[in-house]
Amino acid sequence: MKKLLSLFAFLAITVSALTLVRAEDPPKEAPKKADPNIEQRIADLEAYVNNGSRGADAADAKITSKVSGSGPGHNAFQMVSAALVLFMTLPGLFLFYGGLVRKKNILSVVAQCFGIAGLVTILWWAFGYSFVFGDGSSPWIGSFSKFAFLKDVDSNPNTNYSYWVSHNVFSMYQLMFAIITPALILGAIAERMKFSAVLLFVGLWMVVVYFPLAHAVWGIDGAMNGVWNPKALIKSIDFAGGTVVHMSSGWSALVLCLILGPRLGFGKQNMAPHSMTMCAIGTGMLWVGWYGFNAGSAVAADGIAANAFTTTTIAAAVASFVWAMLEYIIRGKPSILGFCSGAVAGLVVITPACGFVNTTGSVIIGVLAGLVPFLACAYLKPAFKYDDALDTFGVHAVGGTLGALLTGFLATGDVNANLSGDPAKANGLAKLVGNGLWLEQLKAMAITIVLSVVATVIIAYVVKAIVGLRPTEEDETQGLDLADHGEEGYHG
Amino acid sequence: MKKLLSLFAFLAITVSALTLVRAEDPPKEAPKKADPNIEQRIADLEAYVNNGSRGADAADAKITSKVSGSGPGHNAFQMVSAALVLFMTLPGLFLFYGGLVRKKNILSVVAQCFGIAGLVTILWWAFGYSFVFGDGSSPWIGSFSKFAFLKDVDSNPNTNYSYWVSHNVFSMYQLMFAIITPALILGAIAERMKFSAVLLFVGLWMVVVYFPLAHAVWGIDGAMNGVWNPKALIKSIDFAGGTVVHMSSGWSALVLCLILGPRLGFGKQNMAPHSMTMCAIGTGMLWVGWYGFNAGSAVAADGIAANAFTTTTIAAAVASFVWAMLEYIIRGKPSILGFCSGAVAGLVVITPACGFVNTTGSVIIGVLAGLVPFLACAYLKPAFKYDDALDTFGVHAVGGTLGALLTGFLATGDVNANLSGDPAKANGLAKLVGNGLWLEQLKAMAITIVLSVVATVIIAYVVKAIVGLRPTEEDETQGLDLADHGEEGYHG
Amino acid sequence: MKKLLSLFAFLAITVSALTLVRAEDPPKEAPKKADPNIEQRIADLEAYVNNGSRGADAADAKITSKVSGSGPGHNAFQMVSAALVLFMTLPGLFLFYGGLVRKKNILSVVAQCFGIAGLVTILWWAFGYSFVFGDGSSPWIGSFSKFAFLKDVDSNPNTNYSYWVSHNVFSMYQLMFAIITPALILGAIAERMKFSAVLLFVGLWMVVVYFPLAHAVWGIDGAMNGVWNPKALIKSIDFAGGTVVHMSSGWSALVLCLILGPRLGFGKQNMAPHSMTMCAIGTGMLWVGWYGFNAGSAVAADGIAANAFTTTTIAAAVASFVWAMLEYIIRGKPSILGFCSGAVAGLVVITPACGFVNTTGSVIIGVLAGLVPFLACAYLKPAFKYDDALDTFGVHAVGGTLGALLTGFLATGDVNANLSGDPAKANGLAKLVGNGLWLEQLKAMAITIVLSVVATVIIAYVVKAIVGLRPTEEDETQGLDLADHGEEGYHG
Amino acid sequence: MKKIEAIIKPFKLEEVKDALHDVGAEGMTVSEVKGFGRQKGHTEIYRGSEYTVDFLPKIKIELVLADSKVQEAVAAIIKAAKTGKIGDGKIFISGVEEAVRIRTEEKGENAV
Amino acid sequence: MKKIEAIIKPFKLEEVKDALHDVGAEGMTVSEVKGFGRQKGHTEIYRGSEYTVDFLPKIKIELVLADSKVQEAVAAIIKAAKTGKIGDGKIFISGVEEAVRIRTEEKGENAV
Amino acid sequence: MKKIEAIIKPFKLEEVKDALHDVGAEGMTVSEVKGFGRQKGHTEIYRGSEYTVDFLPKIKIELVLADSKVQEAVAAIIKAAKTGKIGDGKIFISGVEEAVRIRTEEKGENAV
Ligand SMILES: Nc1ncnc2c1ncn2[C@@H]1O[C@H](COP(=O)(O)OP(=O)(O)O)[C@@H](O)[C@H]1O
Ligand SMILES: Nc1ncnc2c1ncn2[C@@H]1O[C@H](COP(=O)(O)OP(=O)(O)O)[C@@H](O)[C@H]1O
Ligand SMILES: Nc1ncnc2c1ncn2[C@@H]1O[C@H](COP(=O)(O)OP(=O)(O)O)[C@@H](O)[C@H]1O
Repeated sequence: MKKLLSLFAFLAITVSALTLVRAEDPPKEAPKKADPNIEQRIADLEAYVNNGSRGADAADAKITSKVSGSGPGHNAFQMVSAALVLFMTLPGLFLFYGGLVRKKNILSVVAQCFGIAGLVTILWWAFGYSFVFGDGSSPWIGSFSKFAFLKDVDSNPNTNYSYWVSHNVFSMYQLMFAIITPALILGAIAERMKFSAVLLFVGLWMVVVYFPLAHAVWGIDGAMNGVWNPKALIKSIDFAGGTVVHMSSGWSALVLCLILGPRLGFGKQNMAPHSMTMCAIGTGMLWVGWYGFNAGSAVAADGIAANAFTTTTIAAAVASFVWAMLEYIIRGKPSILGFCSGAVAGLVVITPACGFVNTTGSVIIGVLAGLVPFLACAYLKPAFKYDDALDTFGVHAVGGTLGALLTGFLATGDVNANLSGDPAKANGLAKLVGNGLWLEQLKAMAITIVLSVVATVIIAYVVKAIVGLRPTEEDETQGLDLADHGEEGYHG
Repeated sequence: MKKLLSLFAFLAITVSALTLVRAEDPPKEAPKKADPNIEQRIADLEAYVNNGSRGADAADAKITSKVSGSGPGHNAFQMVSAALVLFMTLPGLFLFYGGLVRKKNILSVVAQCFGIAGLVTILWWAFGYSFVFGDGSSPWIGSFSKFAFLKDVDSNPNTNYSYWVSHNVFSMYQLMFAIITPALILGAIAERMKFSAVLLFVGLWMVVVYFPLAHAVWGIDGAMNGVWNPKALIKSIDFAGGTVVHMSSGWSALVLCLILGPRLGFGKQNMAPHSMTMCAIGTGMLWVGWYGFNAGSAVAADGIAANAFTTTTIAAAVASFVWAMLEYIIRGKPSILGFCSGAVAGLVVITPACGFVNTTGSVIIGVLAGLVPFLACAYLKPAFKYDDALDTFGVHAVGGTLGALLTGFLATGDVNANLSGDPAKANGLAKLVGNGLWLEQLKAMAITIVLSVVATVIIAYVVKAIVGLRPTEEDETQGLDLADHGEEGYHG
Repeated sequence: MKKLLSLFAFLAITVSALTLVRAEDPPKEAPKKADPNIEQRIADLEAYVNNGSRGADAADAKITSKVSGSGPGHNAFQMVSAALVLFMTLPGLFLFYGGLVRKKNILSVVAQCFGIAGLVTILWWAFGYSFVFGDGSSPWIGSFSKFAFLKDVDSNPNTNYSYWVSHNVFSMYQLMFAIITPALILGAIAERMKFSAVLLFVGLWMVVVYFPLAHAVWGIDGAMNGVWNPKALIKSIDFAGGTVVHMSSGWSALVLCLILGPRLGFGKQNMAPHSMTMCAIGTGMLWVGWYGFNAGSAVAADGIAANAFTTTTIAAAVASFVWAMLEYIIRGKPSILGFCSGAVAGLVVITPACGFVNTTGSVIIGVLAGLVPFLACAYLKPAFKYDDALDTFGVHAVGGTLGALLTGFLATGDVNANLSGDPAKANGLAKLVGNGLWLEQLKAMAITIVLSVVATVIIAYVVKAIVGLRPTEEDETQGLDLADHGEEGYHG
Repeated sequence: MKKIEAIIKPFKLEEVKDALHDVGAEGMTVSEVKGFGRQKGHTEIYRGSEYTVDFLPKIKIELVLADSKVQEAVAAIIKAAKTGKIGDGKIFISGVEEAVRIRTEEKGENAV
Repeated sequence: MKKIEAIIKPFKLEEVKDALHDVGAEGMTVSEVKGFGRQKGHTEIYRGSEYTVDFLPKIKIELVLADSKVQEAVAAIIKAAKTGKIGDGKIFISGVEEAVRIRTEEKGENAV
Repeated sequence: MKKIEAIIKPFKLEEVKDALHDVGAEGMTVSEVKGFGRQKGHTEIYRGSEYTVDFLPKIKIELVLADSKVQEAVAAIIKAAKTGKIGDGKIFISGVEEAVRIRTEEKGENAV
């Protein structure tokens, strides 16, 4: 009960804090604008095809547009992409992770994924979206109130983020990222963290780590948004979430699993995956869903999305093959888990890079993504004996870190004109591409790691103090499915 | 054999009735129309982006259009949406339901879903589509012959339903709804209805309940199509199927399960789900597929679709969380089935509302969707002791009814201009929005319930007379997989 | 180890052969072209909606286009389609096949699918894509070097294949076909071919069978590309791969399974599917993914895609129903495997036809697809006693062959204007449609069968000589999961 | 002490358990088994392949109890498990020399 | 009456069943078990974690039959189950005091 | 020869196996069973339906061994399997008349 109370208290506080947010000033009476002429109307239509801006989108526009709403091809793509990213978590991730735990804990993974989906949606609606994408506040944190309760987030595009995708669709698309990121952490702490602790931890972690970090990297006025913020403090780039998603979750996962300690019987009992088949199904779904994640991050069905789609495919397939072939050489048998881990690692490493590197870059990334995380999982973990149960650190932290760095080396303006767009010129990114960008990447990586590690330590101890982190020995032995949820994964 | 014969007889009669349908009058020689000028051509292109009508779409148009076919963004979205709705049934629904039955009946659920898919497709092709969307016949029933055998249903849009989506794609999209609706009934009668009886029941039910109801609600000249029919008799609204899909199936399910009687051993034997994992996978797929169901119901990748996408996400996530948290409070443990049921309930309740309510409305719907169906399943069912095996009534009937009503209270023209479009003005809906619409909704709900209940009673007894409803005790005990299909779900 | 070495040798040779490919001549300095005028700009935009060609696309164009890149609706559809086709293999096909094998071999099916995905991607990147779609070489084989390493395959459309879809997206879309085709073969040889042998066989088979065949049928200057090659030697048509995908894999599968010999204990031991449920899940995913396969083969979200979507739906549903009803009549019980097999057979048979036949044609195809492969699986196989373990021959070879032939009879210009387009007029196809086209189809079918059969014999014996085909008796008895991959599908 | 092994139809488990409980059996161990006997199996057809399944799912109950309670227990099982249809199952009784409760190390009849 | 318990390799089940049937055994009960013996298991590696699996899948056949039939049945099992490779399994014979057919309440040798 | 049947808690299997191995037991057969005893089960609720699960997962170890080794083996099992909490399980000992190693047809104590 205590745990539940604290959870609700947490929700209540955050939500009610917002009710204090006063109504914004009434929108200024806009001066009457002229209708577009034929030339402008055609240009607007061309802008739709090219994913460019309408005449009316300019800050000082004196004309309106006859196509001022969202555009079908882009909006369709973004909705499908959002659905695909949700598919990555429900059921993709819970199958990928769930297959790897023991039978008695399968449902706990499922519940944690569903619980996170619900909790994060509520936070996102209340203030999370605003905190990340509400501009005008600070380079390190978004506006708490601008889009609170998704106020003003309607079907018209927010041209800060897309000319042709509905603002509400964009916000839902980004919600799916906010859901999957903390869910990735579950892999490290699987089979031994109480449900109440997971929810409370995730709630706090979102506020302290994810929202600020996502703002800094992707907010239009974010400190580390090299591509779009002309005043970026750090000119780093991250197409679909190498730092925001994979590094943040992966490094936090390591810290949390160290604080939790290993599972009972770790290293002694057989903890083999209860269903490698299920894990493989999840992998297939993650791969398919990842197209929404990576190509969708172009926030348009344009040539950049096309490039991201391509590099994602190649990196995933190459890394999957490389990982398994390494096992083939070293151990004599390529494993299914090797193919699956390689595919996911490839997807992780290409994530920050997919919209910035060309095909050749993606092959290089694929090879390294099959190699480096493999070494981390196969040698680093046994050497240090931490119980990163399902290798969130080995795959996501190591992979995300590798990807963020490689993006610095392999990004090329050839595939993404935004790398030499006006903001990139203004902040200096344009000159750094192919020429020292990796140093900026290092800065962003360092900030991500420090924030994740420090915040996780603090949050973990706070949660421990309030509801406790681990189940009783008896509960853990019996399995979290029965202990936390009163159900079993399979009957009869 | 008898059962088979009657099934074929049923099919044969319906199909051959149609061969009597005479060829339509030859199309009248159309008067030569003028080419569009520059201004008109641009307007047509803008219409594509805005999902508006071309100049040539007007009934009395004197010009042609250079973009007279379907439009890529909308068509792409509609095809993907149709695929997503199919995904809801195969495999989404059969996993959601199949996971909840006992091992010995898993395949019977699968077979019923596949069987329905095949049967309904044949009916739809032969006359079902025409019966629903063939206009010009009556407010309560469509034209039996207009589009029989999908005659004239080609790749050009039928502008009654969409300016830019191919008519054949629209018909396939709607087919997927016609497939999933009767499949929902399976949840109530699971584990104890003969396969032959299921097929025969569904065949008759489609003709008597679904086709007329869908025409009345969604047909362009349907009696309850408040949004599009200027002469609507009842000015109710139902965006994606609160009445047509969920209430009709849910109330019919209750009646059918009462007529069938409870499963052997109900209340005595342990009938726990054989795989909660599978149920959760199905839930994830239903959620993802539901975007096709709800956003796709805009029949365009436009701002209304974007709004539906958004409200659907929020309602599902909130309801999932609320349902499980209620269990947490009341029983001390949030269950996976709670998360899953909540998500599905949220999706059900938002279905009629998704394109008509704003974000705030969707949060309210999410909270109530987590609460009301929870009470129905947890308290109403045990109190009355009916054996609604997998809670089709508790979730779909209760949820659909709740949703239809809430739509009446929460619909707002702000997110959907069609609520104050010409037809809505003509029939008076425009004035009712926010102002007594719920009374119209009540009328539509009453008609839906009466039709579903009465027709189901009659059809059930007809089927009972012809092929019988229940398997022998021995077959039921052994399980329907072996008895009806000669296969087992799992070996070794 | 030997096996591994030969695999790497194979990869190394093919890849390094390419490093010899010299750089292409520098692109000729293009003469400066004029900007389009208003009329032309509008025409270009209309071309986007209509999936037509821009003024600038003409070989001798003197103007540029303001929308010279990819177009959002088409590109979005193609990306989603590519993802759907991947979904067919991972996890669709491995579930469909994996459910049908015994528990001890489930992971081997998964590993083979993943292994093929990785291997084929590498070949495709290195030279495979070029070999298929690089034009200017020969009607029977593409250019080895034109697009080697995906050089010049960027986000702009290659107008040989699509006006509005990015070239790189097209190449990834086609990659997904190249992955699933050899994976289909796995069904015939399941449970008894070594992993190393599978990889080596597939590598060679792609080079010798798939790449040439795909070029001949789909390459812009391919010998059997009746629709697009004005100089086609054989005026046959194959919308989405009746010959290239299903016949090639199906006939090769038969040969390979004959060379391999039956599984140990075949005909004596019970080899019932270890999870019909899993097989049914895979079927649902295949069906959903097949929309990407078939409708996506229009390489645009246009009316032809819409038609393909429609015919695909109907054929699949009808065939599924027919197959199961045949079982109902003959054996008294409609089986789940019957519904699944019928659905897949319907999808296979409609594949070459989907973009060329109308709704009525698809019903005919559905009926025959439920009948003919059923007979092949139920009577032909037992009669001849070959061990086509999961019926790749019975479904894909028989179905593909049937489909290719029926396409010859049922294709109609009404649904696909390209059948009477300029190339079709030039090579004579236009006259053949509805009028002897089936003879051309027969020629293409004969070539496909001869190539598949002869090449498979040779490759199989080469592989046998190098790494051997079958596992030891002990390994086969223990199951390939442990023997080849050191893992088990399920624990605890 | 004796050991009773009863092979019964799966859906009879709950009733048998209750019946045994009623006659004072405080512990038992059950397992899922497959039975071959007079009750005939069934045939499954997967496309062209036909398999005869001779083994039917049964439940085996094992319980060890004092000699004095055996008759009562057997009667209880028969009463609860009997449907009168073929395949109802068998009961086998054999001797047990010693029993130990692991938790307390109690021995003999105290342990069962 | 005696009870024969035979632990055999899984893929030998069909053959053993047929062999037993041929020598007149009309009923038997089988279960899936895991065996530990001289036949060594295998190692599975899941990324960095290595697990030794000592237990191998085996089938246990239990049948109760009249004393007179025991020798023949044992011989039949051996004949059918033997591959000569390690891990072929064991046969154990023990006494059974009583047997009851639940359906008819027949007792003793008539019941088996 | 005797047969030891031990019902233990599932997570104790590895330890018991090792303990038995240490006292020289070279073979054993284990199966997954469900136990009913003093240890109470749990309740599962699925929406409106409540099910009481009385049977808890247990592991049954069967091993046949020479009379002389029985005491030692029983002690080893108790040592390894005991947690002191209810539900630790039972050990039953009964007589075995004959044992055969299928592979070699060895009989008696040589066969176990
Ligand atoms: N001699 C036997 N030894 C062991 N188990 C037996 C024996 N005979 C029958 N059984 C078990 O009892 C079950 C029921 O036996 P069966 O012959 O089918 O029916 P009935 O006992 O009613 O004649 C069988 O499925 C099998 O598990
Ligand atoms: N003493 C024993 N008690 C019970 N089961 C045994 C015993 N010894 C062996 N088994 C069973 O017999 C199987 C085969 O024994 P194993 O020693 O591997 O081969 P073999 O009998 O050919 O020497 C084991 O897997 C185990 O299930
Ligand atoms: N009389 C019995 N016959 C067979 N198995 C028994 C018997 N009594 C107990 N068992 C088995 O031993 C297990 C543990 O018994 P239980 O009474 O729960 O705990 P404890 O032995 O610690 O008192 C039970 O789950 C059951 O499997």
